[in-house]
Amino acid sequence: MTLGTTRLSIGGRINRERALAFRFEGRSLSAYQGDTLASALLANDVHLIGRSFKYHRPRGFMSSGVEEPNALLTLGSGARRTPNVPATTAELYEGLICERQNAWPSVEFDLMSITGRLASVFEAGFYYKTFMGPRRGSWMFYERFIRRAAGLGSATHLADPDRYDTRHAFTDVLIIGSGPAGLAAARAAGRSGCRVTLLEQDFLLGGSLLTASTESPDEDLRRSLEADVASLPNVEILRRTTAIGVYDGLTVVWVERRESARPDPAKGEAREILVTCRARAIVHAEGALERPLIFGNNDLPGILLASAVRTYLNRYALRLGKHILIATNNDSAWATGIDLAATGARVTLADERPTANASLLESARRAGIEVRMATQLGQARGTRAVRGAWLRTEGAAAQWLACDLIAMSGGWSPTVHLTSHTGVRPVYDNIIGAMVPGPWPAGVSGAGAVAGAREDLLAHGHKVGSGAARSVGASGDAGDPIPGSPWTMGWAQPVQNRAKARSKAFVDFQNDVTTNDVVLAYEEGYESLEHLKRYTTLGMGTDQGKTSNLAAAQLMAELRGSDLGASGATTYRPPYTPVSVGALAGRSIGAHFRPTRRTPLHDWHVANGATMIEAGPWLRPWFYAWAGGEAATAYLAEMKLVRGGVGISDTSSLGKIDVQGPDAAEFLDRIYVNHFASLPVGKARYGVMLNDDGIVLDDGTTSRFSEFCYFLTTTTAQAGEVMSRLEFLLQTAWTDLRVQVLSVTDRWAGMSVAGPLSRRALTLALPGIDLSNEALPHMGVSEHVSDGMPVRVLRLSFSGELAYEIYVPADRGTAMWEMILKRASPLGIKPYGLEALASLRIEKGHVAGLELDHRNTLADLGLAKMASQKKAFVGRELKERAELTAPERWSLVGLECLDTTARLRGGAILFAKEDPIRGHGRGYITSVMYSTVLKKSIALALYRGGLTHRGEEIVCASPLRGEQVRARIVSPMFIDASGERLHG
Amino acid sequence: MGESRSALENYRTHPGMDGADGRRLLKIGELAGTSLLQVGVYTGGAVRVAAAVLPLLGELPDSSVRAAVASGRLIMRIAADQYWVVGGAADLAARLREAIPAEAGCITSLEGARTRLFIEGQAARAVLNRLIAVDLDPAIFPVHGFAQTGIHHVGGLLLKVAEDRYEFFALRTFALSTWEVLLDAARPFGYQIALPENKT
Amino acid sequence: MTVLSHYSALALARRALFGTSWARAWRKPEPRKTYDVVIVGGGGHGLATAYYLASRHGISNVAVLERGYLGSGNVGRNTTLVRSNYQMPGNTEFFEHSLQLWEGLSHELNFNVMLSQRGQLVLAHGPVQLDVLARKGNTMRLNGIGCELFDRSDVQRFLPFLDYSTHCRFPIYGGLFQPRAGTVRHDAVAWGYARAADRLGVDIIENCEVSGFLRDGDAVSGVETNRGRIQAGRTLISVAGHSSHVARLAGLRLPIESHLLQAFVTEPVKPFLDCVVSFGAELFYISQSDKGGMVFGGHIDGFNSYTQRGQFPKASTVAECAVALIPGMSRLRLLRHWAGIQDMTPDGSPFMGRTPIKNLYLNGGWCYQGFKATPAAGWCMAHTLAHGEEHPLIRHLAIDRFERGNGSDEYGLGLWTYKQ
Amino acid sequence: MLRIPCPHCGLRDYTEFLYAGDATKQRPAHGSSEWRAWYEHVFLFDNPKGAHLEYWQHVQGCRQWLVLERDTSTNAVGRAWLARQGARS
Ligand SMILES: Cc1cc2nc3c(=O)[nH]c(=O)nc-3n(C[C@H](O)[C@H](O)[C@H](O)COP(=O)(O)OP(=O)(O)OC[C@H]3O[C@@H](n4cnc5c(N)ncnc54)[C@H](O)[C@@H]3O)c2cc1C
Ligand SMILES: NC(=O)c1ccc[n+]([C@@H]2O[C@H](COP(=O)([O-])OP(=O)(O)OC[C@H]3O[C@@H](n4cnc5c(N)ncnc54)[C@H](O)[C@@H]3O)[C@@H](O)[C@H]2O)c1
Ligand SMILES: Cc1cc2nc3c(=O)[nH]c(=O)nc-3n(C[C@H](O)[C@H](O)[C@H](O)COP(=O)(O)O)c2cc1C
Ligand SMILES: [Zn+2]
Repeated sequence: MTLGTTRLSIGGRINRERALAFRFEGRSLSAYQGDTLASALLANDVHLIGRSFKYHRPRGFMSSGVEEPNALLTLGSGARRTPNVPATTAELYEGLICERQNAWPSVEFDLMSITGRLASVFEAGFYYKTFMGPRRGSWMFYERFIRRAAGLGSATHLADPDRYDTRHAFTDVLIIGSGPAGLAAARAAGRSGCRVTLLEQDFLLGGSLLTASTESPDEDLRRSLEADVASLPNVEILRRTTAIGVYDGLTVVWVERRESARPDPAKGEAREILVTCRARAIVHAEGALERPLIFGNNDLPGILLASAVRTYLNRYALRLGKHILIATNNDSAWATGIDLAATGARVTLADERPTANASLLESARRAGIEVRMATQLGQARGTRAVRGAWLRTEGAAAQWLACDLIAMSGGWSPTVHLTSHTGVRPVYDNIIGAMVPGPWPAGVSGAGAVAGAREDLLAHGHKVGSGAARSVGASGDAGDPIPGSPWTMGWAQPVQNRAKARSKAFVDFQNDVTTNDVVLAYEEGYESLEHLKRYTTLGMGTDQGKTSNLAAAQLMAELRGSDLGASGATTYRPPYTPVSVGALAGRSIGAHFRPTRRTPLHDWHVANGATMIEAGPWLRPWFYAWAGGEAATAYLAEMKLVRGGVGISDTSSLGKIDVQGPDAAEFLDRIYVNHFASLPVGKARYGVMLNDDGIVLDDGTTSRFSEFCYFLTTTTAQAGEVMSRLEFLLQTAWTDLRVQVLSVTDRWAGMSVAGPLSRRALTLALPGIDLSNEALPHMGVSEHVSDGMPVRVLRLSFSGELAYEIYVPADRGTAMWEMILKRASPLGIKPYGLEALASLRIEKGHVAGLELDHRNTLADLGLAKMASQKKAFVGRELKERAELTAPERWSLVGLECLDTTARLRGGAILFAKEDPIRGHGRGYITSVMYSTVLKKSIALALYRGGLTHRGEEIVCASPLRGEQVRARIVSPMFIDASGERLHG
Repeated sequence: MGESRSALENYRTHPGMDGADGRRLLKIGELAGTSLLQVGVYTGGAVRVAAAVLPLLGELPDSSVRAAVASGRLIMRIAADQYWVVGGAADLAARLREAIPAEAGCITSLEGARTRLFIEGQAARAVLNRLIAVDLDPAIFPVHGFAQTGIHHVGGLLLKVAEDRYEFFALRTFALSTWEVLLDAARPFGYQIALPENKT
Repeated sequence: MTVLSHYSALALARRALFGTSWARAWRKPEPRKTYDVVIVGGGGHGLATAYYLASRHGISNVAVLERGYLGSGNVGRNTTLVRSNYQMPGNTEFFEHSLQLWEGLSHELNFNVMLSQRGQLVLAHGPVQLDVLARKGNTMRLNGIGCELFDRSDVQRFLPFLDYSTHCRFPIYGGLFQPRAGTVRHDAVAWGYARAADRLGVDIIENCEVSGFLRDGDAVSGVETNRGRIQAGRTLISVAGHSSHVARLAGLRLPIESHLLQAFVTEPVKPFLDCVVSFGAELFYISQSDKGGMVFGGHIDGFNSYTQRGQFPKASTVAECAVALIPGMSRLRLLRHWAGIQDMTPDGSPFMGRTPIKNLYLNGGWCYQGFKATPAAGWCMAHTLAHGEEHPLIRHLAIDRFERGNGSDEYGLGLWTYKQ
Repeated sequence: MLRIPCPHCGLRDYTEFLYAGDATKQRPAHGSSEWRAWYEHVFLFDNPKGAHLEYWQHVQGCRQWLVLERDTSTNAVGRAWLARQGARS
C-alpha cells in the first residue's frame, strides 16, 4: 500500500485563492497560503522526507510542529542556504526553495542505509569501544569517515546577505502561547488594564484550537477569543514569535521571524529580530506536546502523531490516508479518528486501556469507527511506508491490520522546557503521567496544559491571567471567563514496558536511539538519565528530545525498578527551538562588530594618506603615505623627520582624567608610587601606579594647572581600567577625600610636536605663547587662549626629542592641527604615525606596550627608584613579596644587534652565549625597531638579572623563523642618555 | 581660526535616506555647538555648592532621572555628586567657577566632549529600543526624563525632549560609531538627515 | 553467560553475533568505612588522580566521591579543547606532558576518548599580537613542541571562509598554529578513567556529597557525607567550581571565585571546520564536534555564581564573534547553551598540592584550562598524594604562591581577569 | 538577565555594570603596613554559596560604585546602595 494524500476541496485554514509556487529539489510545486512547507509537500504527495541520522532509515513526517524530529530540510540556496529546518515549522511563501539532506546519493536511494543493516554493531556508544588501533593516533584515520557521516544538512561558507536586528522590550505581563489558555489569560490580563504581550510561534493564534475543524464550535470560540484580545489596545500580539529562553530577572528572549514576508536587506529589513524582554510577570501557556508510542518500526513514513494527523486534516485540509489505524493510550486521539471517519476514511482505533468512557465510545460508534479496547500496537510493517500493523489484544492472538496511515498517541507532556530554564526542575505528576513544571518562582505562573491543569482550560487561563495582572498592580476588572469551554486535557497514563523489542522501536527518532539502546545503556551502568542521554545521544538532536525525553525516562525507570519521580528529567536549556546565530548577533557584525573609537583628527588622517590601525577600540594612524607605502619602511622616514627636524602626531587616544579638589594632591600621592604633593603649579611629572598586588598597572604624566586642579594621562590601553580604579578608591575606601575625577579623554584633542625644530615650529604656530626655556622649561605646562580656543601646552617628551604636547578642545583639534602644519610648513613639519611613535620611544628606552604586561614590578622595568620611601602608596606592601624582589627576575634591558645584516625579532627568546638553545631561555624581546641613529636593529627586552649583564653578548633565538641572531645587552636608553635633547 | 568641527562633519551630509516604501518616518540629526558643563561636588560640599549656584542655576534637582528645565537650560543630576548643565550663557562657566568655593566643588567644561544627536518622529522610540535597554513607555519615561545607559556597548545619555523626540549625548570619540548604528537601526523605518541645527 | 569487559572491534562483532552482554563500565559500590585516599569530586581530575594512584603508585584503596552523577561538573560541559601552547616556565612543560598523556590515553584506558588532533589556530589581529604569538611559538619550539607562525595569506589558504573582507572590524594579520592540539570527547574522559580505575579496585561513589571534614588534631582524617562518614589517610579536594565551598568546610579560604562560563553548540552540519580556531580580537574559540555541531565559547559571564546557568547577553556576544570570524555562521542555528561553574584565580593558573592542613590536598582553580590538563593533573596529583610532596611539574602551582609573589600569569591579564 | 537596581538610575541590565567582587572585605587603612591584611584583602575570598554583598560599578550609567545584595546560589538580587555609604547599609 502506498500513502495517498487527499487535499479536500473544502475546509481547513488555507487560502485556496492564493496559490504559492515553490521549488523542491528542482521540481516546481504549488500549494496555498496558510500551508506550512510540511503540508505543502504532503499535498504534493511527498512523504519520504529524509533519512535518519545514523541508520539512514527512510523517514516521513511525524508531527505538524516544533517537535518534528524527522522532516528536516535545507531551505534556500547559495549564501542563503539554511540547513536542518523542520518543514513543519516553515511557513510557505512564494518562491521558497528547499531540498532534502543527509543521504547519498539521494533520499530515495541511500547507500548509507547499510549502517541500518549493521545496526547491531553500530549500537549506542560503539565508537568508545573500537577505532583505537593499531597505533596510538589511529582514531585520526577513522575519524575522517565518522565525520563524513556526521552532520545533517550542510552549511554555506558565504557571508549571509540577510540582516538581523535586536530589540529591547518591557512589559507588565508576558504570556507565552496563544492556545485557549494563553488567549484566555491575555484577555483577562488585558482587561485588567496593564501592558500585556502575547507571543505565538505559529502564524495563527489558537494553539490546539487549530486542530479542530473550521466547522466546529471550537472555531467560533477561537475567533471570539482572538477578537476579544485583539480589541484591547494594551495587548500586543506577536505571531511568528518564539520565546527561546527564560532567564534570571523575569527576562524572556524571543525571536520574531519575518522570512515569509521576504524582507529586503537592502532596505535594512531584518529576516529575524531577537528581542530581550524584561517582564514584571510571566504567564506560561506553551501547552503540551504529544508523545509517540513505542513499537517496532514506529519510525516508518505514514506513522504520525494523532494530533498532527488531525491538524493536517482540519487546518490544511489534508487527509493523509484512507485506511487508518489510530493507536492510543488516552482520549485525545479519539477526536482524530472521529474527524477522519467523517471524511469517509476507514478508521480502526486501538486503545491500550481496558475501557473508555461511554460518551467517547458512543461517538466513535456513531462515526463508524471500529474500536478495539485493551489493544496494543505491537509492530508496524512496511519498507518505505507503513503497510500495516500487528495488533495485540489482551487474551487474543496477534492480528494483522492493513493500513496506510497510523495515528499514534502516547499521551501528552506539558511543554516544561521554558519553565525549566531558570533552574526550576520539573516534577513528575503520576496522575497525569508526565512531568509538570516545578514550583513557580515569584512572578511566574502557568496556564493550561503546560501547568498540567485538569480543570477547564479557559477558566484556568482566565484565573492565571488576571492573577498575573493583579500581581503587577493592575486593578481593572478582568470580567468573567468565557463560559462553556469544551476543552479539558485528555491526560494519559504512563506507557507500558516495551523494552527489548524485536524490530527497532525508536525512542529518539532523530538520533536513532532505540529501546535496545536504552537497555544497553542501563546494562553498562549508564543508568542516570544524564548518562543515558550522553551515552546514547538521546534528546540531543535539533528537536532536543521533545518527543523522546519522557518515554526514555519511563523506560529507564522501569529497568531500574524505580519510579519516575526519583529519576527526574534531564536539564532543559535554551533555546526552546534552534535560533539563528545571525539573530543572536543582530547588527553587531562586520564593521559594527564592536564600536570604533576615532580621535578628533581621524578624518584628517584618512584624507591625508594615513594608513589606520586598530588599537583596542581606537583607529590610529599607523604611518603616512608621504613616508612610504608600508609600515616597515615608512616609520624610518617619519623617525628621521622627528630626530632631525619636526613632526606632529596625534596623541588624543591617551586616557585623560581631570583630578580636582582640595585633597587632589593627597589622592595623587596615594595612587602613584612617586611624590605628587610637591609638584608645583605649572609643572608635570611622570608617574607610575601599581595595582594592589604591587604589579605595575599604568604610567603617564600628571600636570598641575592650579592649586586644586590636575590633569592626569594614562596609556591608551589602560584608560578605562585606571578611571574605574580611581573611582573605586574614592567611592569605597577614601570617601573622605575631597576629590572629583572626571574622564576628559573626549574633551581634548592631543597632539605631540616633536623634534629639534619643535619650539620653532610652535612659535610660528602659536605666536602669542612664550615657549622659551625660561617660560616653559622641560616638564613645564601652561594654559592659554589662542586663536579663540583654550590651549594647554605641556613640554613633555615621549620621543626623547624636544617636544610639546598641545591639547585643545576636541572640536577644535583639526583646526589646531591644520594651523600648526600650515604655519610651521617652512620648517618641513609633517605628521608621523603610531609605528614611528612607538619606535622613537624604544630608542629612548621608555617602557610601553608589551613591557607593561601586568607581570612586571617597578624594578623589572628599571623604575625602582621612583618609589617613594617616605609615603604610602597603593601596592606598596605587596610589592615587597619575596619573589617580586628576587635578584634574578627578568628585567628591562636594551639590545643591539651585533650582526648588521640581521634583524632582531619581536618575541625572540634570549640565551646567554654559553647556554644550550632550548627551554625558556633567560628572557625575551618585547619591542624591536631599526634605529636610524645607530644604524642597527635594536630592541627592548626582559632578561634575567637585567642590566647586571650589561655588555654581554647573547643569542636571540626565533626558531619559528629559523633564526639565531647575536646581540649585546646595553642600556635601554639608546640615545641621549643625558637628556640634552630634551632640555635644548 | 579655531573653527569648531563636529565628529560627524563628513558623515551627516548624506542625503535623506528612504525607508522601505519611500517612508521617512524619522528625522535624525546633530545639535552642534552645545555648551555643556559638569559641576562636581566634593565630600561635604553639597550645601555650599547648592547655595553658590542658586542665583545662577536655581535649585539643583534632586531627581536623577528627570532633568530640571529653566530658562533654556537643562540641569541633570548625573551622579550623587555631579550635575550637568546643558546650555546657558557663554560666560556661565566663568561665573560658576567664580561662585563655587574651591573647597566645595568644581566646574569642568565638556564642550566638544559629547556629540548631541537627536531623533524625532513616531518611530523614534522603536528605533531607540533597538539599541537601548531602557523602558521608554511614556508613562515611565516622560518628557525631560533622562537615562545614562549603554548604546552599542558604549555609555551615553538619553534625554527625552518632547513626545517623539529624543536626544542622545554620545562620547565624541564614539559619536560616528553611534551615529552609524543609529542610522542602521532607523533604516527600515525610513529617515531623513536634518541639516545641522545650532543650539546653545 | 560471559560478559565482555575488554573493548575492541572483535568484541563488538562477538556481541553482534552472539548477543553477549557488556560488563558494567563501573560498579556502584557502597562506600566503605575507610580508604587510604579519598578524592572529593568525580570530575576528570579526580578520576584521573584515582586511576594513576592505582595504576602507577599501587594505591587502589581509593574512593572517588561525587555529589551528582559522574562527570556532572565541568568535565562534561567544556568546549573540549586540548593544546600545549603555553609560554610561562612550568606551564609549557606541564601542558605538554598532559598532551602526551592524551596521545596515549585511549590505549591506556581501553576506551576511545577520541582525541582528534586537528590543530588549533590562534589568530592575531595586529602586529603586536603577532609578536606575542611569536614569543609563545618560539618558546614552544625551544621546548620541542611543534608549531607554525602563519601570516595573513597562510591563514586565508588554510581557512578560506573566515572574514577577509575590507569592512571586517579586526582584520586578520596572522596566527600561531599548533598541529597537535585538538579536541577530546569530554564525557568519554570521565567514563574512561572511571572504568579503568574501577577495574583496578577504586570505588567510585556517585550521589555522595561531602558536607564536612573529619579532624584528627590538626590533620584531616576523612570526610562527612550524605552517605555517612568516611575515614581517609589522605584527602584530595578536586571539585573545580566548588573549590572554595568545599575548602571552607575544612576552614580554608582560597584565592578563588566561582564564575559562570558558558558554552554553545549549533545544530549539526556537515564538517567544514577541521581545526580549532581562536579569535584574537576577543576571547572566543570554535571547533566542530564529530557529531557536526559547531561548539564555541567565550569569556566568563562576569560575576560569581553557583547557578550553573548563564545570562543571555553572553550568547549574543559569542554569536557576534562567531559571525565576525566566520560570516557563514550567521545562518547556522544555535541548538543549546549551558554553563559550568568555573574556579577563577587571580593569575589564571591553578593551585595544586598540599594545603596548610595536614593530609588535605587541593587541586583547583583551573579557570579556562582544566580540561586539557586532566591527564597531567591526575598524574601529578597522584604522585603528590602518594609521596606527600608535590610532583616537580606542579611546584610552580603551589597554594601559597601569592604570599611569595610568584603568580603565574600566562596571558598577562593582571589581577582578577574578570575586572578587565 | 540580572537586573541591578542602581540607587541612582533605577533598574538596569547587569551588562551596564562592572563587577568587582566581595564588598565585605575590609580594605586595610591606607598606609597600613600589615602585610598579612593586605595579602588577605587582595587574594582571599569567601566566595560563599548563598548570600553575597558585592561591588558593582554602573560604568555605562552614573559611574557610581554600588554594593549589591545577591544570592550566588540563585542569582536572586536584593537591594543596592551607593558604596560610599559603606558595605553594610
Ligand atoms: C563552558 C566551559 C568550557 C571550558 N572549556 C575548556 C576547554 O576548552 N579546554 C580546557 O582545557 N578546559 C576548559 N574548561 C575548564 C575545564 O572544564 C575544567 O577546568 C575542568 O573540567 C575541571 O576539572 P574537573 O574535570 O575535575 O572538574 P569537574 O568536572 O567540575 O569535577 C568536579 C566535581 O566535583 C563534584 N563536587 C563538587 N562539590 C562536591 C562535594 N561537596 N562532594 C562531592 N563532590 C563534589 C562536582 O559535582 C563535579 O562533578 C571549560 C569549562 C567550562 C565550564
Ligand atoms: N485533540 C485533543 O483533544 C487535544 C490534545 C491536546 C491538547 N488539547 C487541548 O489543548 C488545550 C491546551 O491548551 P493550552 O492553551 O494549554 O495549550 P495549546 O497547546 O493549545 O497552546 C500552546 C501554544 O503555545 C505556543 N507555544 C509553545 N511554545 C512556545 C514558545 N516557546 N514560544 C511561542 N509560542 C509557543 C504553541 O504554538 C501553541 O500555540 C487543552 O484544552 C487540551 O484539552 C486537546
Ligand atoms: C562538546 C559538547 C558538545 C555538545 N553537543 C551537544 C549536542 O550536539 N546536542 C545537545 O543537545 N547538547 C550538546 N551538548 C550539551 C549537553 O547537552 C549539555 O548541555 C552539557 O553537557 C551541560 O549539561 P547540562 O545542560 O545538563 O547542565 C554538548 C556539550 C559539549 C560539552
Ligand atoms: Zn546608575
